[in-house]
Amino acid sequence: MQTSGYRQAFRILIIVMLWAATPAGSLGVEPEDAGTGLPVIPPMNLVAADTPNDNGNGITLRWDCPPGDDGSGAVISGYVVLRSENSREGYLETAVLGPGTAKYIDNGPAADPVTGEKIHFIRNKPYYYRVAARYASGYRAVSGASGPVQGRAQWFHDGKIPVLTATVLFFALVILYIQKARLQGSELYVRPIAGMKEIDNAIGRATEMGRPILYVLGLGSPEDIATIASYTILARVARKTAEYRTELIVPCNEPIVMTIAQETVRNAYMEAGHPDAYSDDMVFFVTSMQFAYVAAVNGLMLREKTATNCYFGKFYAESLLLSETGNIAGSIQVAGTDEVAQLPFFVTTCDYTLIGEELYAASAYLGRDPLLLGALKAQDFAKALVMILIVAGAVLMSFGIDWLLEIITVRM
Amino acid sequence: MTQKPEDIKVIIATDCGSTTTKAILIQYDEEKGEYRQTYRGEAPTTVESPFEDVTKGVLNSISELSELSGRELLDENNMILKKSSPSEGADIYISTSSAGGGLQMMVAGVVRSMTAESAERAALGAGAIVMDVIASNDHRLPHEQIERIRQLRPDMILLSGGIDGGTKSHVVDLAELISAADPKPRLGIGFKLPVIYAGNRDAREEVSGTLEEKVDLVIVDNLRPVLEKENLGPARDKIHDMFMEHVMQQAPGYKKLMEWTDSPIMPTPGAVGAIIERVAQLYDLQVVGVDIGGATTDVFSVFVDPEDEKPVFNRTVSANLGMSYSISNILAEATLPNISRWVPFPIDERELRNQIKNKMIRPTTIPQTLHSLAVEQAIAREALRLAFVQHKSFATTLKGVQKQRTIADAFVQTGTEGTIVNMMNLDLLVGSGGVLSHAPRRNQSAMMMIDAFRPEGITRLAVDSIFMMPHLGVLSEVHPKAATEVFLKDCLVYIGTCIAPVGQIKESKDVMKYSIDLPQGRQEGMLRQGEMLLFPLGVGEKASAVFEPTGKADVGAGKGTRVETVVHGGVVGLILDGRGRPLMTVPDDKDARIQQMLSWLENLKVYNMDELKALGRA
Amino acid sequence: MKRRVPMLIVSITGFLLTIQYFSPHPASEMFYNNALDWLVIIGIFAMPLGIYSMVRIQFHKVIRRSTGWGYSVIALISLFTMLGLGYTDKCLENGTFFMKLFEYVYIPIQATMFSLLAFYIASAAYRAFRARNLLATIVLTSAVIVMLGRVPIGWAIHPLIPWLADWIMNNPNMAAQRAITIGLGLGAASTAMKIVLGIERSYMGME
Amino acid sequence: MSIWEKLLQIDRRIIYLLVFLAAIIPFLFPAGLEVNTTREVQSIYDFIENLAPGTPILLAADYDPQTQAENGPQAQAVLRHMFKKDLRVVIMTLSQDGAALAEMFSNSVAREYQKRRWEDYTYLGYKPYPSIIILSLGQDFRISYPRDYYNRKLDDIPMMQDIRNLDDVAAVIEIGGGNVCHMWLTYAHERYKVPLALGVTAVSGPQYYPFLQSGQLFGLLGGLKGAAEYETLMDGEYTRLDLPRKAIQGMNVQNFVHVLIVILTVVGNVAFFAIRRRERRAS
Repeated sequence: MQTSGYRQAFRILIIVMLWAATPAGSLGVEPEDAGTGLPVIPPMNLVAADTPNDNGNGITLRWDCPPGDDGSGAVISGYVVLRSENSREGYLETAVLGPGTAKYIDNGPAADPVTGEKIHFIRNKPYYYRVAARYASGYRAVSGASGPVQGRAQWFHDGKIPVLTATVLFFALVILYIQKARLQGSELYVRPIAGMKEIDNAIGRATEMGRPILYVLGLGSPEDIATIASYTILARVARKTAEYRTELIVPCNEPIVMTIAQETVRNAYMEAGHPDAYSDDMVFFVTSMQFAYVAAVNGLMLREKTATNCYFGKFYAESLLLSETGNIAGSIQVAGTDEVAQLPFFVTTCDYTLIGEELYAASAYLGRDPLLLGALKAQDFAKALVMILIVAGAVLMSFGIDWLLEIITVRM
Repeated sequence: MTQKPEDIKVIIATDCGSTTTKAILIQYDEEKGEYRQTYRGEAPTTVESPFEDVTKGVLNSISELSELSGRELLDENNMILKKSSPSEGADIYISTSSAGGGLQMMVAGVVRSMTAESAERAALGAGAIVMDVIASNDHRLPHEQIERIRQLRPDMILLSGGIDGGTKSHVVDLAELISAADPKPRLGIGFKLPVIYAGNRDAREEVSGTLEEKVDLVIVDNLRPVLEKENLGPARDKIHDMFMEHVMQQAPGYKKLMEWTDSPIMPTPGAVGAIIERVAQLYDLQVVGVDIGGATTDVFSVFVDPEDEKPVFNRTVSANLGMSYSISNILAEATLPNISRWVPFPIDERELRNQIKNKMIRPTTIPQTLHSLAVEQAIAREALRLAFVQHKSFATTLKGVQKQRTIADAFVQTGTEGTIVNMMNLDLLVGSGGVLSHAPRRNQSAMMMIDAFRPEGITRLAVDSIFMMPHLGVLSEVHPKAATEVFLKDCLVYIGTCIAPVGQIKESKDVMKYSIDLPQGRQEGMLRQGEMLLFPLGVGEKASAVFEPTGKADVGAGKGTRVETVVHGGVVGLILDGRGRPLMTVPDDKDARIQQMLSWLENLKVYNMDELKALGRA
Repeated sequence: MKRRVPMLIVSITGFLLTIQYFSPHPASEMFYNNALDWLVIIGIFAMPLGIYSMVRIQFHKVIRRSTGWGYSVIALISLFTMLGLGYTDKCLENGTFFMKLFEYVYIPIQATMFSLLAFYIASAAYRAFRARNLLATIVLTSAVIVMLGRVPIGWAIHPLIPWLADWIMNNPNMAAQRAITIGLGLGAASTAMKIVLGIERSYMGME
Repeated sequence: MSIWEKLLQIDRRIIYLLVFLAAIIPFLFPAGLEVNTTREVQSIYDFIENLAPGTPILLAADYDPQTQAENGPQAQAVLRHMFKKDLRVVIMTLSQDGAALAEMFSNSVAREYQKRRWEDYTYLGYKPYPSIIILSLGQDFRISYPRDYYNRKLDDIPMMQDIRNLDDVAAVIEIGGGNVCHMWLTYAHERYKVPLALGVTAVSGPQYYPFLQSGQLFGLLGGLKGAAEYETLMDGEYTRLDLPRKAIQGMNVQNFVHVLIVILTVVGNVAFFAIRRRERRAS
């Protein structure tokens, strides 16, 4: 914000100098403003150009404010943007702007002064522009025309090059590490996650106790990464409950999540060789209301006396309400979420908690599939890169060198 | 038992092993007011043909005792003279047995890592060999499990599963499996197989309904009443009873032997476990005992469970780690480089293989040359190490236990998989079995035990001199005082104390400053990484010592924390092991390795160094 | 085949949507808007599925008289009452029975459930806030400072407390949050990539 | 069992009772402590304070009944400030259950200031699928909201004439919690560069500090404290209108409960260390 203020001031200074250096009369006859005694000057150096990186619905106008414009509206009360399909005539107002404005992106309708009809901006149509400065004294000074210029759509947004670079780089990393993992087999080291290991024991516990297992997929929508990770863990849990012949209860908060969870559990029971043990009653929809859901699940816990509760996915305020109830009921609880704010609650009430990314890593951890392990390694490598960038950026910026920032800044 | 413990003055105990029957005599020393083991006799076991009567061997061994002690122990009918007088007879006679392959069991539980594992622990603790563990989740189909039960023909089955009030269906399913298999005992055709049910109380009715007809079902308290607690005692006792009633009844001569004994006959490993557990309990020690045999290696331990801070006894049998019948398997499991790292001279693979095969073909041979002794002891180190690794993975905290978390756990969360074996807490390490008990020098036993078990901090080392732990185990059931006194005074030969700082320190950097007040004067100095030192301190002698580990090292009080203590001597003395824990890696280069090995062996006076160096040059 | 086709659809859509992000062109915009429309439509179609599942489960419970079947009856009655009332045209206007139920039943129940948190937090804090080790002590101390700093009493005790609380929120907390966010972002990107590449298939109920 | 052990194994219901008392007592004896203001709240206040009369601004009241206790006072305080400054306020919600709440509070605050619907403020109502709605707002309000909550066409609403999309509002003040805050950040602020400030629950507050520091948010109201700070800043206004300062009253309750939790924590730790010390001495 500040820099643009300086820039503005600087620009005005230059204009004032230019104006002062210009021999009188060379700009033609200008009426003098009665109030200030300054000449009434129109906006200068109007340039109309296609707005870059847009869908073609926009033309960017830039001009230099006349020297009288100090942004307060005392001398110049504002500007009017005029658009026409013809360089000489038919200019219609498309925008009224406040004082101190030197840039406008035109994509709106212009009002026909006669009919009042709105004439919309049309992509790829050549337009001419003029900008009029409105003086407080009532004078209106119109700039010269700029154009013709067309609003064109771009196929590629060049401000997003850093994002593209990062994406391609990350993609390459993933592919590279997957290849590497394929060669090494599943020997890649993954830090053991106690919570993941303990899921089997928790299921065993439920089996020995002859009580059901509760699996909560959280409040996330089906496309949340946490929910996706949760499906993987659910598959594993379901396979084990099929194997151990233990009851599994999966109350859902979202209909689509429920459908996917049903499919997951059904497949898991099939893979475990007990398709007969699966029923649609295991995975069911409760409600999408947060606290009504809590009430229902807490009721389940207390009535069915679940021995083991698993919470994996997105959780909000309900995390503690669920896990504390489970804690009171004496169940073993394993949780994992990427909602950082809920982690303290889970840590203190659950036996095991997967923290943030650990949840995402769960599928790689459980499957030990080289493909998934490779992706995990790529992620670690990318994280190292980010760390290097952060340190480098901090050092460079401390010395006032900002090219790194320039390179990685995304201009929307 | 009708006798009061204080009336017992003379005790005869025998252990009927598969090859020899060993008898010992324990007498009360009125002057010193303590029990001591006095004489020992040995005779071949006579279970198999031509004798087919175990009592013959027992009597032979006792008559040897009689001859040695000059005390009349047998009457004219060759019966043990009960009721002692100052010159003849004994007050009680007790025995253990491992003849006829010991007690072979099969156990079953619901979840492999929970009730099935507890059942396994109970059976092993009772001294059984566990042939197989059946669990609801062992990835076998029912018909495979049934087939397995039929095929193995165990002496006994221990069925558990479900906590009290827990699952019934799984347990009943297991009972049905056993029922469907309709197993017959290994010995004694026509008898019903004993099955002990130690599972969910609520499922008793269903289980007996399913099994009563086909097997001899006995019901005891649940061995896992809640997941947080194991209650192995009742099941273990019942296994001993059933061992007596069923298995022993069938073996030749045992009926007679059982009439003689004043206390139930115990399976040998069960008895060893009993004495170790008793001693640990009585003296508040954490103990590891190992018995390395020809075919198997048994490891016993008592460690405090970090979860509930109670001592827990564990026994494992490594069925394929033995110094004769299964010596080839040691090579296979340990791999050649791991064995050869302990050999202090160059040896090629063929030579090593030949020696191993020879030992397998002629199991009773004893090394005749220093060369073969060193090789055998290298193999023993690996056998012991592997057995201990297995033991550690079995001796774990209970699984499936609810944890109470605090914010401190946000940073580290440990699973319940953890072993309870914490070497830093170990007080006493006891070795037994030929290769350890009968090593030409005790220094060799010490070195083997340190290399294999890697004790941490301050640990006393001992060996069982004449293998009387089984006898004392049975005795401990009758007369705990006598048993523990004899155990500490006569059974154990103290080798000394090992002081090993934990930590990884760079080569030849300072590890620990020591100052030991030996009877012959104070010894002070600095232990360096990779160095082993020996200070003589005799049996029964004590020395006060101060150990000051450097920043990264720990001798039990924490990193860099000074320890002031009293150390006990032994036939070897005090051993300062500066090789770090985990044990420093052995150089890849052969010469460097041998050089390093030689320096340790020389300092610890393990072998005759001139002879050994000659071997290296040859 | 049954699995190939959906996976192919996912891969292609995912890939196209990635490209779409980099293109401001109207064609790309149209594609994006279409995709969004699909999302809405699918979401709406899933709702009856959910309601069907819920009604079926509750209905079964009532029929089988399983534990707490009375609650199921109440759940079903509530569902159909609100559904019926909601069907009337003016349901959203103030003063209608629907709005009264919303205002005087639904809102208080929801607010009550949320306020249970205070009770649970207190008991969890009492049980779990233990200064067992250095890190836990740091956490504990910061928690106490922030708790006091966020209420007027902290200011009353000493102005330094709210200042410290703010400092904790703005510095250590912020740094940690940012680190986790970066990790989560990469995790999300890699999961998305795995989905597009067809490595991650759990969302289809497969492993 | 020693007194410390008993203390540690106290029935949770006793703790619940203590919390209950701590919540009730302040109502009987209001303490009236001063509320200090923080930078992140002050900046929202300053932003609104410096807007010219008639400037359009968007208030997204995306909260549910359950968080009304925290978010409600925030939304009310901010809306009062907006009305006081005679801004043109567009109100909307992306929370299903929040639709009725938003309507109730906007109308009641408008009455305090004698503001007229459709001229001084417009309530757009609820639409599902927040990310899609936010994206469409960047293009044109009329895509998602052709009509307002009262079914009036946006084109016919006087104050909406020159408010086309997010470019035309001075800022978005989002009051809510959870995911939707992130959506406003990603889609509204990042994509359309509209200045954004949040009012969130105390629990989720810490998550948004990074965005504050990076300048992606120009202000943040955290929980009831945030609302109380705002009420403090607006103090004259509440006195003038003779309105209860609900958040500040609530802070009193929070005062007691926070202190109770601190005491509980301290007691728990003292007991824990007392037991540990005794055990160490015993062993």
